Amino acid sequence: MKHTLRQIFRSPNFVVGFSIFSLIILTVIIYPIFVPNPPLQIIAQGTFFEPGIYVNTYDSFNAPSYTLKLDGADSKRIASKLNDEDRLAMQEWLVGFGIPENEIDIHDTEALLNLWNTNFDPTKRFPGMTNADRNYFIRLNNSVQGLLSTDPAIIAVTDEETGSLVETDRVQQTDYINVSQVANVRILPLGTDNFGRDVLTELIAATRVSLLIGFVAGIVATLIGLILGLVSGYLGGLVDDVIMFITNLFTVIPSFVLLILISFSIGQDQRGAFTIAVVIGFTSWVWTARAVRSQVISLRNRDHVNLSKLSGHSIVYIIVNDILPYIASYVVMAFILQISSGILAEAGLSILGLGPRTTEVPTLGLMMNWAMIYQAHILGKWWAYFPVIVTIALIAFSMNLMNTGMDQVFNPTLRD
Amino acid sequence: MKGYLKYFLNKLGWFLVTMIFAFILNFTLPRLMPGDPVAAIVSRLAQGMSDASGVQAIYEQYTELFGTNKPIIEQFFIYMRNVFRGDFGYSIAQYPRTVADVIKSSIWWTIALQFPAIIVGWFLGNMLGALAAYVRGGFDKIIMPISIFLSNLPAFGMAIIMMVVFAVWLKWFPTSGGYGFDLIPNFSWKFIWSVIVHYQLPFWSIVIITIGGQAIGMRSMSIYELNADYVKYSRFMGIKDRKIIGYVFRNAMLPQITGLALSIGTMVGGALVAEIIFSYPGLGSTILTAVLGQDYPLISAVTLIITAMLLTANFALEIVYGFLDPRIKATQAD
Amino acid sequence: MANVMLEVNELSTKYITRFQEDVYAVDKVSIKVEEGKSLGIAGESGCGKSTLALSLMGYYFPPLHYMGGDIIINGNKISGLDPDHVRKTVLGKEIAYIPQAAMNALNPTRKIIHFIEDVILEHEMYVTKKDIYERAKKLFETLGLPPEVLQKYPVELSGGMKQRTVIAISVLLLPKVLIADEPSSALDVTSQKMVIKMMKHLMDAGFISSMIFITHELPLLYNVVDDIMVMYAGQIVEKGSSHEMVFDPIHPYSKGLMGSIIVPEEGLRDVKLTAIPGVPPNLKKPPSGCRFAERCKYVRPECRVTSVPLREAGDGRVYRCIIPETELRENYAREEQKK
Amino acid sequence: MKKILYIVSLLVIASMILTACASPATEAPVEEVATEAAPEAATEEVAPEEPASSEPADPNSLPRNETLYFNGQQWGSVVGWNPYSTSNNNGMAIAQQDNARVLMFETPYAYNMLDGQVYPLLADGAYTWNDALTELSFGINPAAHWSDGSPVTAEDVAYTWATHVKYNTPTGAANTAYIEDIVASDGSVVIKAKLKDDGTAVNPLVVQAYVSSNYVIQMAWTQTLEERAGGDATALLADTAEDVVYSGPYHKYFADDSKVVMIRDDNYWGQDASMFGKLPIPRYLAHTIFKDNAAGTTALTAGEVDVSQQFNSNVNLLWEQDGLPISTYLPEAPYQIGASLPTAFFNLKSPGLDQVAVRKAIAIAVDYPTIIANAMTNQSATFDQAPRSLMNPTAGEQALYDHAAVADLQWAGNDIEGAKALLDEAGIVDTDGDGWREYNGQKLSYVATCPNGWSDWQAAIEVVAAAGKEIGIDITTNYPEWAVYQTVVTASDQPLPEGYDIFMMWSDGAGPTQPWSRVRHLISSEYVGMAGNWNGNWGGYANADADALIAAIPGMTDGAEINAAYTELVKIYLTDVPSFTLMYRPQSFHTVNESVWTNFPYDGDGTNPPVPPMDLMDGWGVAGLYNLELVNP
Amino acid sequence: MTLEKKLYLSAKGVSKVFGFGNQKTVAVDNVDLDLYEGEVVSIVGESGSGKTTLSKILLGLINQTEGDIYFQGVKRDISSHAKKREYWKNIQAIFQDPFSSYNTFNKIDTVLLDCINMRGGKYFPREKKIELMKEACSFVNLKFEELTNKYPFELSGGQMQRLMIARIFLLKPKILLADEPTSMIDACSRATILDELMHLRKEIGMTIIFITHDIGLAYYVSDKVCIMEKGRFVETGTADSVILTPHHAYTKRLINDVPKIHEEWDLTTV
Repeated sequence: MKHTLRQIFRSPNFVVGFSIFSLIILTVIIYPIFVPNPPLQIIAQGTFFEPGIYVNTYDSFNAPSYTLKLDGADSKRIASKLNDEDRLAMQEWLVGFGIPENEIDIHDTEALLNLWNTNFDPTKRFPGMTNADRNYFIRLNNSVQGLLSTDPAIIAVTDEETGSLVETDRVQQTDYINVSQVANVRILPLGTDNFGRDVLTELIAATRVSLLIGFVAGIVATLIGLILGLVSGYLGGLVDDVIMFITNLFTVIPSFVLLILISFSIGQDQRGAFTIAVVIGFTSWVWTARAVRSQVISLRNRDHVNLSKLSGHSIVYIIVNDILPYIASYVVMAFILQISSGILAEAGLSILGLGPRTTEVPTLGLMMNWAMIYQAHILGKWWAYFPVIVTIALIAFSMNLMNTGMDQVFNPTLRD
Repeated sequence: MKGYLKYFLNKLGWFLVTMIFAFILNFTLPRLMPGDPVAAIVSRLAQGMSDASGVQAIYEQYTELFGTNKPIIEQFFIYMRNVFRGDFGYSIAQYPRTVADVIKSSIWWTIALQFPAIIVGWFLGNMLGALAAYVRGGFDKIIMPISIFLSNLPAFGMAIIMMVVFAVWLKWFPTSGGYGFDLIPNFSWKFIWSVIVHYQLPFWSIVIITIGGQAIGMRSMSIYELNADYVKYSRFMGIKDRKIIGYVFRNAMLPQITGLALSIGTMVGGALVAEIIFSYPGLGSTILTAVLGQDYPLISAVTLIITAMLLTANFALEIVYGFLDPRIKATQAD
Repeated sequence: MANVMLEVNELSTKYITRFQEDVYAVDKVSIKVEEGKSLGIAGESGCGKSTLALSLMGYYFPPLHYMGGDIIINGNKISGLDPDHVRKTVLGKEIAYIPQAAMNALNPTRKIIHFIEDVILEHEMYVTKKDIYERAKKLFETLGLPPEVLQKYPVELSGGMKQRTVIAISVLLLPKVLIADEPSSALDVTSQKMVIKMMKHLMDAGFISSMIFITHELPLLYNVVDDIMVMYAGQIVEKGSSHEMVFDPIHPYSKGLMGSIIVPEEGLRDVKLTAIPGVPPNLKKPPSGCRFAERCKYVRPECRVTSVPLREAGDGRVYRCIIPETELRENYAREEQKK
Repeated sequence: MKKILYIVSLLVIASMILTACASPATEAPVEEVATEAAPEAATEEVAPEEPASSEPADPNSLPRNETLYFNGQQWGSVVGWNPYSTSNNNGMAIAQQDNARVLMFETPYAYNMLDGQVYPLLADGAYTWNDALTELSFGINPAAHWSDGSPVTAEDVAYTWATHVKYNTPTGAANTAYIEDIVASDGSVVIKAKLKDDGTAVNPLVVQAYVSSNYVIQMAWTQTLEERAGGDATALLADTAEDVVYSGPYHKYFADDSKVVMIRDDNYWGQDASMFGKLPIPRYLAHTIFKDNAAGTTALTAGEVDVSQQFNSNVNLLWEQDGLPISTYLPEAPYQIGASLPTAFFNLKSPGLDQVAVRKAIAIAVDYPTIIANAMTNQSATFDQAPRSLMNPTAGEQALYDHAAVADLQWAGNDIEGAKALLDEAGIVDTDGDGWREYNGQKLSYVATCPNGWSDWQAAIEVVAAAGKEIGIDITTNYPEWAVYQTVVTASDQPLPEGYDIFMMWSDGAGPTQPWSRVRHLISSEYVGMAGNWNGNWGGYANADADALIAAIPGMTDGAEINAAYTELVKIYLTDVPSFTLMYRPQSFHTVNESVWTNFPYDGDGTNPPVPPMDLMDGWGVAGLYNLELVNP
Repeated sequence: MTLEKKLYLSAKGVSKVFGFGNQKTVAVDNVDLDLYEGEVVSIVGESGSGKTTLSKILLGLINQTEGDIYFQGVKRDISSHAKKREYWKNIQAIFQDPFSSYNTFNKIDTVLLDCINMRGGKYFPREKKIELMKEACSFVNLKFEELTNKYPFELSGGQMQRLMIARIFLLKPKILLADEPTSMIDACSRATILDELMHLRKEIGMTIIFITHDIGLAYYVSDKVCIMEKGRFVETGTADSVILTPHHAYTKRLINDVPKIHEEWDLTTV
């Protein structure tokens, strides 16, 4: 046993796969300890907030302010509001308004804004100008107002008695705060999703659930397959015929179709994550059963089994001691594959809207499904779907690598 | 030939038995779902009717039409009889369209997309696996893990990534549909070209995920075959490596045909999902529509047709396999 | 003295395992086979006899690696040549091989005739398929094989037939040297006999000039070859004519080997079979002294330290032992008396 | 009543229920007839029906600058072109709603949701009521003619009605309670309202809505159809009517699984000076059929769709972030004109929910801004912008009640403390210390439901559940499949089963009978106990005062009186909280891509009457088609 | 001389048919066999002759299709696990392939302990068990100390097969069925195995059924030889009579086709 394990861990494929998988498992276990946020809590009002560090604006006003004189701060500020494209668009509008093009220097911000402020008229339309263009110029106009002002921003509160505004503070353009001194900062490494949930927290919870689904599906499939394979292979005869008949049926009926049919007939309100896992397991035991059976058949007539019989051992003892250890490697390999295919199956079902019901737990498939419904891929909100795809792929990939590694160890012909 | 005939009959028998079983499953499973589909149609039709007896009358008319008032066994036989006539009844969600009509308009897209994609993917995967087995070294250590990784991308993930990259960012290919949005089907070059362009993304997204799995299998098979005695003997008879590789690939590929037959079911599952992402007008989209619309006659029929297609493909592959591999004939002739 | 067909000088080869360990399977083996002669190689499993067979071909592919030594066929050195050159000009034409498991030696999905075409086209240009067919048919007929076999797949042939087909293909290009590695070990006795008969016929009819026959079945070897060479742990331990080797072995290992022969002949039941206890050494780290020392009844302390050279015993007979021939024979006689 | 149907499809569409064919047929078709009526294979080549004077150069491609592309109206292939049937799944040509599609078939009047007025289409000038409000009459525009060239006559209008009644079509069934008869007299159409015992009309509002929501169908063609159907109602309704005679500016050009294309009829009567004075600008109207919203949005961003009637999530990003020439009717949130009120109903039979305090506490604790921001991606007016009432956010309806009078009753949500106080005050407190409140010793524990896959509703329901937890009421969620859900919810003769304590359904959008009809559907007790209740008030609320007011409003003519009545109804609604609106949804999503066409209607575009954002095909929205311009002519 | 001995095991008309329909194969065809106390009987046949099937039937590992087996004159009853267990106290086997005779996951001690348990030593003290095991090992010239706690793959084939004999030594069955016990062993070790087997036979007075394809080996070890072809016994008799004066054509061929060293191997007769 130790020997085999050592051999397995000498296979680079297995080691890489195992490392990735362990990393995933560790993340799933450790992350919630440090970030105990409920994964389904809606924290954002609005959808698909970009990944980043969110600093509470109100708190930042009250945080100690520092003056930093940094070069280029002004130009950065201006550039963030008025980029080259906007400048060209302004030029275009101004030319359309009748100002000669050579009089407009789009790099001279001050002159450009002066020209713009004196001439811009939102009601004006030129031939070929669409409503979208019009809206754009109005937004642009709003955004550049006061852009060149160097005055501080004034913070004022309403006086409760008089109802008038009382100035409490001024924020200079050179004021900075230290993020660590702001009371409320939330890091959203992967932003938020369409429900306004923290994607990373949700992803990790979903990975956990998906892994569990995979495990349950794998256990169900492996158990069914193992038992049927053992019984069929060991007992032979009529039992074997009947079991093989069923197995052959399940082999040729596409499991995905079966999965759709069963999931569909269960109905959404019955479809918990566990149920889905069991259904997936129920539709994917065939390979295990076949592999186990053929192994058992070849083992059944092996001399050590005969010897064990001659030593007076019972069937159960023989199966447990003389057959199971031999097929254990196959079963473990099949189990690993079942887990990864279970996770993939859940994801596929969820995309079809046949996944587990959403309310209690996130799953990778459901995250994917919702990201698609809210069109994250079209809107360029990669963080809502890409990490999910990568996670699914990594899980499946690591498992397959482990499997390939084990295969090389257990299948001597595959060794070089 | 006797051996082959026996093989053929054996497979044919299996094919038929499985069809019957699949048919029963297809009939039964969707009907286990809670909710009365006829009520769903009728209650929509009955809006605006103020008297309950009118609704009841409509309801009875429709149960008669859908046959849901009969015992399930009788329904089964009626369904079976109708299916043999090519009549799958009415779609619930698209009533009064018939299921046959709904399927007829989508099935060819799926067949034209998936079978070539799966075969090309299978072929490329086998080439890759064989190369990996033969070349080994860097190729085996880099290309193989990459292809395994790609094949482990979920089908929809692959489709989405391809769509985002090639259609949304690079705008090399259209994002959805089976042909140009500004065209009407006809036999002009423009239309055919449009179909071809629209075909690419769904096609390759299926191909790429198919490759990896096949490559892994082929690699193992090839290594196994490369160690076979006939390789050593052929080498000592002075046959050049290229030719021996040819032997090996052919022999390694033969079991892969069975592998293809057996995994085609799973592949189609993934491929259907890819169709959905690209809004390709095939059965994948039809299934999605049917599932969301709780359209069980349609679900029954689509799954039945997919099963039938896959079983037929499976059957055909087995037959081809038996034909290609002399070992089959020999074992059956005993 | 007859023409030397195959001469091998101090040939050494090794296996490299997937864990990059070297296994020194053939250690400085020298062989000389004259035209019209056959040499048998005997030994326990794992003694390196099959590896020697592979090594003699002069064409190496992983995991087998050439380390040193010469192979000379009919005066032409083939070792150290460009492998592709060896493949085209030597394999099949100068030296041919019959594999151990002939059952699987033919590509299961290729008809016999197609394989024959492949083989011939590899070595000869400008031949038509029709010619090849005619040639193969003739050869098969000569060798007593039905020509229908040509149109069959290997799976359609019985074990014995398959083996004979392989032999026929091997001599297709009339090689000078044929190396047969246990060609009959998986067959039943009758098929085995047919195979042997065919091989004898090959020699007699001049299809091949000389043969190396490898088997662990001593009675068979005795009946087939002129000379027998006993290998142990990658080395030659003794060589002599087959009669001498069977009835008068010198080396203690050969002695033990010959003492274990069982044949259904009268008097067999009264024979006391000899046994050699222990197992052969690990060839990853071969012992520096006599490799048989651990199992030898007559072992002396110096056996374990000094490497033992082959000794001449006259008439081409060689053996590898510190103890002189005469002393060994005395020991044997003493034991005989004890019984 | 029919508005519901419209909203069904609306919600269905936006919720990715791709088979938005929530459209009633009449009586059950008989099998063989239905088979005969099976639509042709979609892949079949369909030649242009009517060889128009100028054939397009390439009949197989649609010139981009002559074609206006749509999405979101049609999900799945078109089944037929029969204006009598509404089960044709033909979103472009046949959608007999309050705002009927008038591209192919036309109504006498076109409704404009922006100002709530109707404008003559086939009719000649405004309709008139007689003094007793029992008879409505209007003339037919003498210029109006059918596609076969024959004039549209009052007889056609009368015969259409007669056919609806004769075959008991959904239209017939829905209106016979209110319309006695429609007759042609002297070239004019006279609609006789059904009268109550006291001689007044049962409901003048419904009568007057008829003229803007029901097509006029040619009598001659109807007779052909009747002949073909052999007098069988099912056959009549299941007929695909490829030969139908129409009066509108467009007709079928091509239809398959991927698209529906309509071509302009260059002989359209509407180019007469008395109507539009010209033909609509695009020669083709093409609707691409997408499988889901995502595909539709992708096409919109790619410029393959000009007018998008679907939920494009975060639509503002398309121009703000991607800089695409895409715009909505309003430049800022809520981008669309809200018209319907997706509503959570309380099952008044659930223990505890019979208490106003519990209902109201839940309703005021819900975080509506989050629902609007996340579920609707801000494409809904907030409850600050349009305070909670029974009205939709259009100016017309908002003017119908006294805002100040009900201001105290309204809530903007997120009022956790207020909700807790309300419950504490009512004595509904946590007595056993498990963190949940009890009523009559029983833990307040509810299931909130909506159909599975209706994404925005599901998101909203999640927020409702979260609110419950904040105030000590255990609300869990459950999403049954639509087939199950609708069966349960619409069976009002059965008590709602466990698991339907709080459930979402729709309310009416905009239309000529609104807001009266919406109010009725939300709170009128007439639906309680009705089998197959597709109308409203699914929670089983009953209030005699409200019933009386609802009955009285259609007969009211005085504005102040109507205003007072509505104010009173809003008061009752906000006090009793039988249901609460979670968001506003537009009647139609109206998002346009101006890369080819421009001059689509937008807020403040200066059109008079204003063209509503109804995708250029609904009611008065069709007027927008005459204003379009090419960006690059 | 055999007549005085006790009839241990006899098979009457035993047949075994595998499969059904056209897949039917008759592996053992109406075989009669009598086995007396203390004798060594060889069953000789080429591969596919049914000898292994017959041995399994005799062992009770598979059931015969027809015919009866009598053990010590009584019809064998192995219908229950307990009865089988009882039967197997009397008949044991050594198999062809020592490498597959061991459960590679168990230490080799298990094999010997199983025997002690079967002979009622389950509750023996540990020392007693070890003593028994030591005794058995030394019987086959193995050192228990060198073997204990080892796994099968750490042993050589010869060692494994000898341990199998030690196992029989512990079990002391009345009949031993040796199924080609030396065919996988190198010639040098073969003699050791055979010696130990014969030694054991003397030691515990055991009857041996020797299954082999090697007619020379059969001749060497056995008193009686049964030649088996295609499921049937074609010739049965004492070793000398069958091997030296064969009557049946098959036996003749078999003997004729085996290479010999003292006689000319006649290649012309093929």
